[in-house]
Amino acid sequence: MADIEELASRIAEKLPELSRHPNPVKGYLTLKLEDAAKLPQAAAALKALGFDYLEMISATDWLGAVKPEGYIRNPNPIVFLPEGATPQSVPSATPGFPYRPSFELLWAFADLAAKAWVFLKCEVSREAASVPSLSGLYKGADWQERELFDLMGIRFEGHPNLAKILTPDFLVGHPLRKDYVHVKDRFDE
Amino acid sequence: MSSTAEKTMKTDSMFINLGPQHPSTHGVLRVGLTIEGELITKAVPDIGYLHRGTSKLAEVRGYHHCVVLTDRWDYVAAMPNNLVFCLAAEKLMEVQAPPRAEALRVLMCELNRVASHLLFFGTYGIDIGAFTPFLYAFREREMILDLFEMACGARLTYNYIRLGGVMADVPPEWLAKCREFVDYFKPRIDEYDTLLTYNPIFMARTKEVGLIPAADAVSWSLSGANLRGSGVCYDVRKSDPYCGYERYSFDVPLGQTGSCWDRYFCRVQEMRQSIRIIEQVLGGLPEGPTMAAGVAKIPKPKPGEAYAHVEGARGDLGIFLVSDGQASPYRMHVRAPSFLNLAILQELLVGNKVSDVIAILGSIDIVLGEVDR
Amino acid sequence: MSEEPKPDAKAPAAKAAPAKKTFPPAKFNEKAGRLLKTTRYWPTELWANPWNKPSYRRGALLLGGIILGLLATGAAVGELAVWGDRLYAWLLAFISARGGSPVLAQGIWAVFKGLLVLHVILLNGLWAVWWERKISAHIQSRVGPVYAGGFHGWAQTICDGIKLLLKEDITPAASDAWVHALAPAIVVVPVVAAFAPVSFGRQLAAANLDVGVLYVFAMAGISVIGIVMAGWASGNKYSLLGGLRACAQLVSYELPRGFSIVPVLMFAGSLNISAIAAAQAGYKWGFLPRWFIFYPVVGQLAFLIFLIASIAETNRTPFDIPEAESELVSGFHTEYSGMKWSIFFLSEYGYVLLASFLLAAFFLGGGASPFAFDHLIPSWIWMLGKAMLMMFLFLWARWTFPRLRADQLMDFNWKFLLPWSFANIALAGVWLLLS
Amino acid sequence: MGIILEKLPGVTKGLPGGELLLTTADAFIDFGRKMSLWPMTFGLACCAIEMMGSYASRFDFDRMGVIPRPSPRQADVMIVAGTVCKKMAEPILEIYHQMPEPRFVISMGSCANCGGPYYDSYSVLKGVDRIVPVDVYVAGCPPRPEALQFAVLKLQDKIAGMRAIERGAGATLQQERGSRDVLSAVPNDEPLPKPASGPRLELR
Repeated sequence: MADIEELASRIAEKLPELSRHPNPVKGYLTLKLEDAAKLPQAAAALKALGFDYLEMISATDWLGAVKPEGYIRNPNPIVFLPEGATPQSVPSATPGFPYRPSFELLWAFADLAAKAWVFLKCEVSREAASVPSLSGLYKGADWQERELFDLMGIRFEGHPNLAKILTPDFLVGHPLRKDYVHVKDRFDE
Repeated sequence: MSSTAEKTMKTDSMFINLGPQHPSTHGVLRVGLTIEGELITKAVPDIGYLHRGTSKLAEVRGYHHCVVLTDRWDYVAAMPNNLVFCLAAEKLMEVQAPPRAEALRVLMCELNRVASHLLFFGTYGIDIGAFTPFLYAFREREMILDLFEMACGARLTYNYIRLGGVMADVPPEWLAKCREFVDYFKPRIDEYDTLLTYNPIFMARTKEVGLIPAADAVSWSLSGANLRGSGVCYDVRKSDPYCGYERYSFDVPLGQTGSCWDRYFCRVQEMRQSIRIIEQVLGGLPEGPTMAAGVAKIPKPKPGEAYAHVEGARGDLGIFLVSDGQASPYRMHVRAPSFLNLAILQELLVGNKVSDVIAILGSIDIVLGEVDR
Repeated sequence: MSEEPKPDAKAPAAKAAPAKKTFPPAKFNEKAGRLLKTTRYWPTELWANPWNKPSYRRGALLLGGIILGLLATGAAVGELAVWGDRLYAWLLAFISARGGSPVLAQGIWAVFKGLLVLHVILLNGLWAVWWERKISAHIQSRVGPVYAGGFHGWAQTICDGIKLLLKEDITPAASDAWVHALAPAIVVVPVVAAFAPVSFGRQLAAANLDVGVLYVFAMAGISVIGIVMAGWASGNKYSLLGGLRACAQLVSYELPRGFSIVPVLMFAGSLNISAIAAAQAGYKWGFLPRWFIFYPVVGQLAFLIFLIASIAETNRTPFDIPEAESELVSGFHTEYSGMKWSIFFLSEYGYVLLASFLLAAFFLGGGASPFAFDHLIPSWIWMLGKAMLMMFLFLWARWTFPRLRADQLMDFNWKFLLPWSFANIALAGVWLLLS
Repeated sequence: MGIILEKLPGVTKGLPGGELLLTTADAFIDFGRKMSLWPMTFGLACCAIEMMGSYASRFDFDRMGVIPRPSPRQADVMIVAGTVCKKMAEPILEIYHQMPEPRFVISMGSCANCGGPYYDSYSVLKGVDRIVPVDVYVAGCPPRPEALQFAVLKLQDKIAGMRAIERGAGATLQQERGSRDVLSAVPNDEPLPKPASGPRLELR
């Protein structure tokens, strides 16, 4: 693996608008993209630098603790617990943690020859979240963006076929959103 | 042809629905094929028939419980799944597994890689029409499963690699047993070569079929033997070593043209390399504890984000884990190699024949549990 | 996880901390010595040489006993043709004693022979399926059917038959019902009819046709119509593809199959199957049988081409693209259930048997014994043995080779088999000129 | 059910000794059925690997006459091996309807029994018995091949007690209900609903 600082300086030469993210992915170079609209340019520049492998696209919903209504709960899970065990329940919010109504998108690019990875983070608003699609630049983005659209409801502008991919047609909502509430369908009781 | 005949006769493309229940879609994949005669003009994979929502479930499970969920993504090779989650969680928790645990992790992952490639070898034989290699591969695979069973009690969903180490040390006679397996298995790979690899019919079916150029393979974010079959050298064990893989000497087999046969051959060669690694680990297994001290029963790592990836049996398996200080991961994203490898299918199938669909699909070696998660 | 700090956090500590449950350390059964029973699961030393297994030796003894018993029975019974002649003579005498005409006797005799041939095919279905399952199992280091019937699962196919007979018969809504029902019949009737001139031993054939070879090929060619009908009428795209593939394949492979036996016909000078078998009687240099397969180059080439084309004609791996299991689900019989489906299966094994008997008659001397000194074992035993050997070749190939693709199959036929079968005819001519 | 089983009992019962004949025939039929249970080549998830394992060399399902058939038309048993997701529920139901009577269902593994580790997941069907009648449940995650084989033995026991002729064509509840109208979760005549969120994937 290439050295992070050296890599950071190399990228900063070409892409001065990207700053080091204050909250990096541990052990990897993490850059911050302020404006989502500039993503295609940044990605193209990274690709020109040799980062031609799109490792991953991910997103985090920073709304807060997950809603228990998003799960189909067992009617009485306590009965299965051994004596003295703490009943497991849906996590609550951590006090003092900066929750905010936004999605943080994460792109991981890799330079296979130089064995270098760079992560790109960008925060978009939760309302009508939309970022430009990378599927023209990296074909591997095609399904990953569809997955994020299906599970989190983030629209990727310019994607050729932004359709549901994993969840069934009758599923209402985007399950990985923190405020997802499950709507009963015909297979639930 | 007369003009009336031209008016009355027309050719029409046919739509074939392959799956979700089909003998050789390796699970519940569905592909919509539009064909002209036997030639494919459009292919649309439809996935999600095994979408179990593990990313969502992980948000209410504790870190230890999440390891159970990871077993069931790539159920053919569950050890790397366990490993990658544990590595990511250990990064968050700032825990380092002791050397013996690391060596055992490597050992188990390599054994599991062999088991997984054996399954691929067998099912690929069935896809091409040869039934017998499947049975031979399973004979040897059962021996590996026996070893796993000795070590952790399960045959398929191990939950052996835990946060901070491994579940338990291997039983005293396990190492001898493993050596016996290695000695038995090495000549078997040559047997497979004579049985299937160099069979003229098999080569005719798989060479020059499903070619993926190196540039395409990189652009589609392929990984594992699919990428290496195209001649791109990318193996996480070499590029981003974990668990002390840099200490072991092994080669990364590469293909030439990116055909189905190259991908197949890479996997068969990888079995040899895995056996090499296993021998090295068995030769120098360090003594000591198998579990790091200070792993909480209910871990609550500090807020942060971690990404870990390992070379799973199907490629670059990564996990992006976010913690907000609670006892459950705030967000778990899986970079599933099968999911990304499968995406190329829509482009790769076009222009091939119906028979080749199975050859290409088989050579990509997907596990639907990992595709849909 | 919500862990609210409990109001009385100190209360549990006060409560005489409950004895911490500790599991006893894992103990291995020292008597057995291991968690895993090595001798049972990994008998690697026995795999290296299975003859060390007592069960192997027992099995070999048993097999030898069965074969010897069969041979002894054959030696005691003698030539079946003689018995047939006696039976017919008795029938003739019986009927003429009661004032019936000899035509009646001939009619009854023909029906009797027809029934016999029919039962050959039916019994062959029972036998061949069991045998295939056993052989495939042993090739794949399994054991195959064991429990049905007790002794090596001998009743397995009978059970399958009972079950299939009583299965629901489904006619899919999208199907062409009449064609769907008619297709199995069209596939199976020709195979029964094709057995008429086939020689089962010296002078042992249901009909002694002078154009036997032509007749057999003509009959065997009909079944492709049934397969295409089945593929079309099922209303299933996989079936349709399978039917079309079958049509292309069967029609193409008819050619090399037909041309490959032209040398045999040239050597024998007859189209009568019994006559062809009889033409191979005698021994060269006193020990080498004058079978056509031993004719240098010509015989072996013809044998190989005929064998390969026959495997293709019977839709078996490596040429099973019409029913390619991993591609077309079950090909043309995807939508057939119960007895209709088993009729397809029956006819497939009937064709295998037909090809085996033809191979034995054309190339392996029919009922002739391979040993010059053997005068004891009757011809029908030899014929059956050779046919079963040929059938074993079919099964062996099926469980060993991968499947060809449709276009490679055609290439192989038109660019390899057919030219070589022509060349073989020329070679046979040269051979005839020289000798 | 074939025509034989529908017409035969009525005809035979009128004959002298017909009852005895029927009982014998029952034993015969049950023997045939139980010794030749052909499952469909159909795996859903992890359990499918163990199911493959039970066909393979060490466990060898063929010993008890179990060979896989790729087409549901020729299968007797549906082994639901793995997690049944809601998206897969309709195909499973369709496959079940395509199988000829008498047909049996083995629910293999915790997921197919009750949802298993995904008991609270939004996309997993909590037990395949919500859509098809199940004959034998196998516990385990995944069950070992021996467990699956034991399930087949249990199913054989069940079939051996069926007495199809004596008790009429439908011996089990499932068969008395008739083959084609088992509870259907999917109304067939309804048009496909519009996807709740996001466009549907067009396959053509």
